[in-house]
Amino acid sequence: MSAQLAAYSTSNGEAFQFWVLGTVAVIGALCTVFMKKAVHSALCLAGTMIVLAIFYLANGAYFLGIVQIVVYTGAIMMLFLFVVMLVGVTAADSLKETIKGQRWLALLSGLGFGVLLIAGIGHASLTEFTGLTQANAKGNVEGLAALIFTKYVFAFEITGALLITAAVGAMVLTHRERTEHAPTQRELAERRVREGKHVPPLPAPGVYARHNAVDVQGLLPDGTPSELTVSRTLRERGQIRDVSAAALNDLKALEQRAEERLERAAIEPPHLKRTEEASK
Amino acid sequence: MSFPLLTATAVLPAIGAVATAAVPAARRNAAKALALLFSLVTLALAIVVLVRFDPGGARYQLTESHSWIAEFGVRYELGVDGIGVALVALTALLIPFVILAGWHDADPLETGSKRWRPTQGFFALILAVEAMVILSFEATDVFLFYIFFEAMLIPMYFLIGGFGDRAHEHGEEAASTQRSYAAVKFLLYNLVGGLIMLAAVIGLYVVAGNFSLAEIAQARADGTLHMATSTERWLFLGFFFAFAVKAPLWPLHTWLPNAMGEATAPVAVLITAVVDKVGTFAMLRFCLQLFPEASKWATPVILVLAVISIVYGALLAVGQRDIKRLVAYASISHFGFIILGIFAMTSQGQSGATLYMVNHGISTAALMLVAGFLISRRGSRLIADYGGVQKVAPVLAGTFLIGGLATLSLPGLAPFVSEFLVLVGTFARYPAIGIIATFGIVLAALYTLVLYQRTMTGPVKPEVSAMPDLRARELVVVTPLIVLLIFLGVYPKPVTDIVNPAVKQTLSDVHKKDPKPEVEAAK
Amino acid sequence: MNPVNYLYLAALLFTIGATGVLIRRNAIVVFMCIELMLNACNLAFVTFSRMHGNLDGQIIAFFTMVVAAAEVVVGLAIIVSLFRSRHSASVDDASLMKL
Amino acid sequence: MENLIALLIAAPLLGAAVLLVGGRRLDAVGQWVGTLLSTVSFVLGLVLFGDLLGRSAEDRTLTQHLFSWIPVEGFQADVGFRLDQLSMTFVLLITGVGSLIHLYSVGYMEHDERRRRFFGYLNLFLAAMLLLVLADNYLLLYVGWEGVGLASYLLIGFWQHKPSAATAAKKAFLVNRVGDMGLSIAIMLMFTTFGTFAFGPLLGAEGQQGIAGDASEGKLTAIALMLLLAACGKSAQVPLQSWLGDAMEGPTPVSALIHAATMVTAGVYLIVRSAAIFNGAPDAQLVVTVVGAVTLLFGAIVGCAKDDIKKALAGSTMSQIGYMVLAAGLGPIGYVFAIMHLVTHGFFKAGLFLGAGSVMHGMNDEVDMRKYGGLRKYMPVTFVTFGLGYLAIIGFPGLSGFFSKDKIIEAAFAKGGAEGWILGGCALLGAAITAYYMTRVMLMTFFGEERWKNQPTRSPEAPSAEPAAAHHGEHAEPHPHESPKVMTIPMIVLAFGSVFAGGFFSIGDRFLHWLEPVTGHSEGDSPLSVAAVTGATMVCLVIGVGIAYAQYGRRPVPVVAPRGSLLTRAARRDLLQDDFNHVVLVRGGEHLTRSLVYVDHTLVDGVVNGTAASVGGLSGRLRRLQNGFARSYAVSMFGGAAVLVAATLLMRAV
Repeated sequence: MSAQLAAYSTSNGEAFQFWVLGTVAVIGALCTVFMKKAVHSALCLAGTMIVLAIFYLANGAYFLGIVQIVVYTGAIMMLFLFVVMLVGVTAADSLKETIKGQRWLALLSGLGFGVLLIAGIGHASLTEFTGLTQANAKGNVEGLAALIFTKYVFAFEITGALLITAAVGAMVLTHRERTEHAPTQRELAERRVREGKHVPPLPAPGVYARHNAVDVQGLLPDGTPSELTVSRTLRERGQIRDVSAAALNDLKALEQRAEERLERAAIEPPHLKRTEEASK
Repeated sequence: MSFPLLTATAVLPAIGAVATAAVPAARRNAAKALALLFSLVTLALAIVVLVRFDPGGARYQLTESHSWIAEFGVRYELGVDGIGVALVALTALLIPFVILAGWHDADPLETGSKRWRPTQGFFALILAVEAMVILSFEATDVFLFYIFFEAMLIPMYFLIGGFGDRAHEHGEEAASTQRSYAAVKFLLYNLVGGLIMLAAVIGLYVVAGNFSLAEIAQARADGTLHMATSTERWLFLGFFFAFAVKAPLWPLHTWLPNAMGEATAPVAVLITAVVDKVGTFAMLRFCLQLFPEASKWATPVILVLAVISIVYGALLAVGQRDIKRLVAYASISHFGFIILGIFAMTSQGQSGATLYMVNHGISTAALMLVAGFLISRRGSRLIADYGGVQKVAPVLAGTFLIGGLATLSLPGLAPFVSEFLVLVGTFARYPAIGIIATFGIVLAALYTLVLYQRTMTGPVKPEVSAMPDLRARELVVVTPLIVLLIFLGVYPKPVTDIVNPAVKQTLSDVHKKDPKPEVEAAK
Repeated sequence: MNPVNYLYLAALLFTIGATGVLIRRNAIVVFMCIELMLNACNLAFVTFSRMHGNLDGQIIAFFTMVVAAAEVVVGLAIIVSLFRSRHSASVDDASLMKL
Repeated sequence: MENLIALLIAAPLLGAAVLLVGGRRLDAVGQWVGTLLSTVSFVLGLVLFGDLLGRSAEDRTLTQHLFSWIPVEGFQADVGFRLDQLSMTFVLLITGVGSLIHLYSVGYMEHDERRRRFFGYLNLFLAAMLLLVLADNYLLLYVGWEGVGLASYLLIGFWQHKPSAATAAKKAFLVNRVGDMGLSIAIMLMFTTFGTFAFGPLLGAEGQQGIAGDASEGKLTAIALMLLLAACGKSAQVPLQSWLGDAMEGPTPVSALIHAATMVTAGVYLIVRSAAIFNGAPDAQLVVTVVGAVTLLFGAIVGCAKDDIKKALAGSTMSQIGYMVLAAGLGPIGYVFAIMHLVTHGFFKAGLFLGAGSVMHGMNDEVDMRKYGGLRKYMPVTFVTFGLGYLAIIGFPGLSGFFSKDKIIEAAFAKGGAEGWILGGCALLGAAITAYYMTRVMLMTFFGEERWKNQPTRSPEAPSAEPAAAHHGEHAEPHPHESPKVMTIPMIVLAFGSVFAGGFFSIGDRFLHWLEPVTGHSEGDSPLSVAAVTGATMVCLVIGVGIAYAQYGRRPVPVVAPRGSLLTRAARRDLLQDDFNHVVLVRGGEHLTRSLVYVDHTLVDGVVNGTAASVGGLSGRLRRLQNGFARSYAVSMFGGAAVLVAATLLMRAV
């Protein structure tokens, strides 16, 4: 009994480390899933990976631990972040489910799967436990190298080929040959004239200079916001802030104060009602 | 290693198919001529096979054997026994007539209709069918047989669906929809059968460990290969189902009338006279040899089904309004006879059945092709649209009558011999069934004569008044068939001499003896 | 402590990742979840290699990483081009598999 | 000498082949080729006959084995011929009468453009008939049997443009086919019982006894009854007689050849030939006699009512054949007389038919006797020959019929016991009725006032079928005339036959001695003396003639048939037998086939299509699951993985 325990037990330090970092890892994973913004997810994932790297080290996989940090956390996650920046925060970020019952099914199957998996592990009789002490005797990296370049050499080569292919593939996928040179300002202006609409440049965003952000639409004289005033990208991402309502309320408040001061009944400008309705 | 004669008989039409298909679209007649040439050369080869075949000799002759898929013991094994060689000859014999009769069936439609009909394809497909059928008659390796048994569906499908009969009471469109329906039905029925058979084939391999018919049959005979009763029965049913669909046996027959009705007459002949024979042939060769006990176990049911087919088919033939469907149902009735003969398990019955396959091939070909000529003249398949043809086209009517008389197996014409043998063979062991089956001959007379009377006799209908008589090409098609019918009716000995030994073998496989007569003749 | 716990952790992470794949619509996040699953597997591998006292497990984990890297490269490229073509990174938008 | 036998058949067969394949270039000479070849066959027959006479009574059996036809294990059918006294008799009758009828047809069919084919068919018929009587085994006989059926089909339906003719032909073939079924079953029974169906071993030959007797009586009875069924089909015996009347649609020579002289006698031949089998099955014999007696009366009654001269003669044919079958059923007592009556009947019935044809020929193909009358002075030869035939058939003393029919009646009584009395009574009654209706025919046709005067014999809506009418003025008042020589000569010859044959045969029992070796013969013990029977017959004869004269000779015959008694009306409709067939068989059959077609389409086919449809519908519903969202697919995938894990765990657990 005790022998068996010995066979299983590891140092308490590791135990402590496991329970703390393990919690962190799980939280990180959960955040990855449930964070609204992709950037946050990416960061949480990075955190989890670092924790995992530590676990690798703890498990005597020194090489992997380092690789994990360098490659994953360092390279892959950054790649992710780049793409996130490239794509930007999209409408897809919202956690609102669109497919009926998808979420419940997902959670259900996820839960069931997890339970089953854990049950399976518990059920499995994993009695043997031989540390890596003599496997890592000549050093972990050497051991790996010895294996990679003898036993797994072909797999190694193939993965190398795979990587190259992947790189080329990525290039092919993303690269776009520019057939004509980028239109100069002059050409753009001429085209505008030729098309005839919006001969003047598009109206600038922001109203009354209250907002200096580019994602705020300008208001038309009747108070309705104009799409044209924000850049196309933002429009497509649906990241436009509609301030027309706020602006109108400010206006109302202003007039309120004005009439309080002048003690005379406010003459409802006819257009206001409409705009209020519009702003509702 | 002698010259692979059997392979040649199959490869030649295959090459012909490719060559025909390769002919440029413009050179239509060249393609036709090429196809005809190839089919004729194949016929010549088949005759050589027939001559080389020694009835008294070994069971399987002209054998060839090469390893094919060594892992599963699949071998490329060919060989013919008396039954096989007869049917190979029949196939090789009929194809030239089919091609000749279908000479214009695949010509482009009149300018006006959009559809273009690939003539080359038509003839290439026919040759392809010939190749596969011949191979399935020659294959002595179960797996090999299965492959061709299934593969022949593909060209048949296109022949039915792609080149079907354009004559339809509700016009072109209805015809095309009917056609595709028929083609799909044909394909589905036979595929289902085929799949079930595939399962049985695999099962057989699991049990026997190889696919060689000869070896397995041998092992079964001398008891070295023992099968559990249930296993044998299941395997038997698997095989039999496929063959019963192909044959077709009631109640699996409904694809045949559609297919034969919608296909052009030559293709219909191809279906009923050539392709379907593979089914009955396979019953005789595979079911009985591989699973003798199960065959005996299933015999009563099969006989009943066969008798139902006979009577049922004949009755439905009487009720048809459509010439080709009528012939189709008649064929169903005849296949009932064939199956009856096979499973009566008497030498008369089985020789008769084999003979029946040959004769039915010829007689149906004669009747159906003439019917096709008739239909092509009037552009309608409805019996009601004809009348008094005999007066305008006596030769056509005469040949039609002879074909019909052959169908009702008039003595003196080939089918009589086989039909009577089947009946006697059945009667010897199952008198009741034999007698019921005998009603078939009355019904046969009924539907044939009704058909003849409604189409050929009576006052001349105005639509047919200008109908031309048989043309030279058509005569060339019909005359040999009729001559053959008469010859085999008067002197069937050559065929029976070839067939009998094989039948004897088969009977010994199933351990059956002919019943002895009560009173021994004072010889 | 019993190192089997590592396996439990791995299982947990894997499940979370899988669920994430199913729940999130943003292709990039989905991708991250996949990475998470891969990492969970790696953890399991590493733990196994420790248990059995040989390095094969680590080797496999190593290869997994490489493959994952390759996959990420291609996957992200796909996402980018997808975004370019339809101005969205939602996996649901690519629902052309419908009949 | 044996080798000539094959030639007997070959000659007409050759003729048929040549004429049918030959094409138009033979149109001119066709009829003569046909006639010549049948005559050749007749001459050969005579030669062989002479040869037989030259031999002793025992070895008067010639056999010729051509080749093995269908050899399969125990089943050995050969093409071989057997010529003994019985076959010889038939050969002479067939070829002789046949040739005469060929000759007659040359004149009768003169104006038919399809004459060549007609003679081809006639030759085919002769060939088949000869094959039937010469075959040395039942299977080959079956070939001839069906061949005769085919030929009769072609001949009856010769005027195919007439729907009635086509229908009649079909009917004849079908009814015969039913009989053939009996024959084929009989052959099967023989094969299973004896292992052979050749005459030699079965019925005995060259003195040694056949094995037919060795089988159990039950088997023999079965075989015999099946043979009887066959005989009923061919010989138009009740219940398969219905085709004979309609068969009169054919040209008159055909009626003469097929329905009087030869074909219908095939049944009798079959029974007599199978004597060895019938002798072993008394029950079957009884059935045979009953069938014969019934038909005898049936035909006679029908014959009384018909106004169509050919139909009337057809009725008489039936009843005469009835006599023969009756005789054949009596066993050794009657075989010889059956054949004898058959031969004499061949003569006078052929003569009568040809006479009738000649009358029609002269009367614009009018067949209704009520529109004849007083023709004796217009066509004397026809009158005389017909009259002689008439006297012969009613059994006028001294003429053929007298001898042959009386012998049968005696034999019937000689059967002994109650059966004997009943059968004999029937035979006598039949004799009386025969006398009645034949006299009726005679009177209506040749005597009385000329009812055909000043009235068109053809209504426009029933245009003439007979080509002869084409050149005679259509719908015009007929002007009767004697037929050309080529037609009258055969009639005269036949008349001679019908006068003297009987006497020639009976004096010194020539015929008996001639046939005895084949059929065997035994004198029954008749309760009545020969004289008594003859006397009774005479009385019946006189009564019959008397009544007929009273009805048709004294009083004028109404041109339009009176409504008549119930029996008469029934008899006009062949005693409702056709109606029965129509209602039960035809209608029933139609309904059966229709419903079966429906069943096949809805049930058998419906099941299949139904499954297909249901599968389609199911897949249509399942299709909804495919919403195209990768994630939902992923869910299912993940769930599947979960299930797999669960499964493995369970597997491990148990």
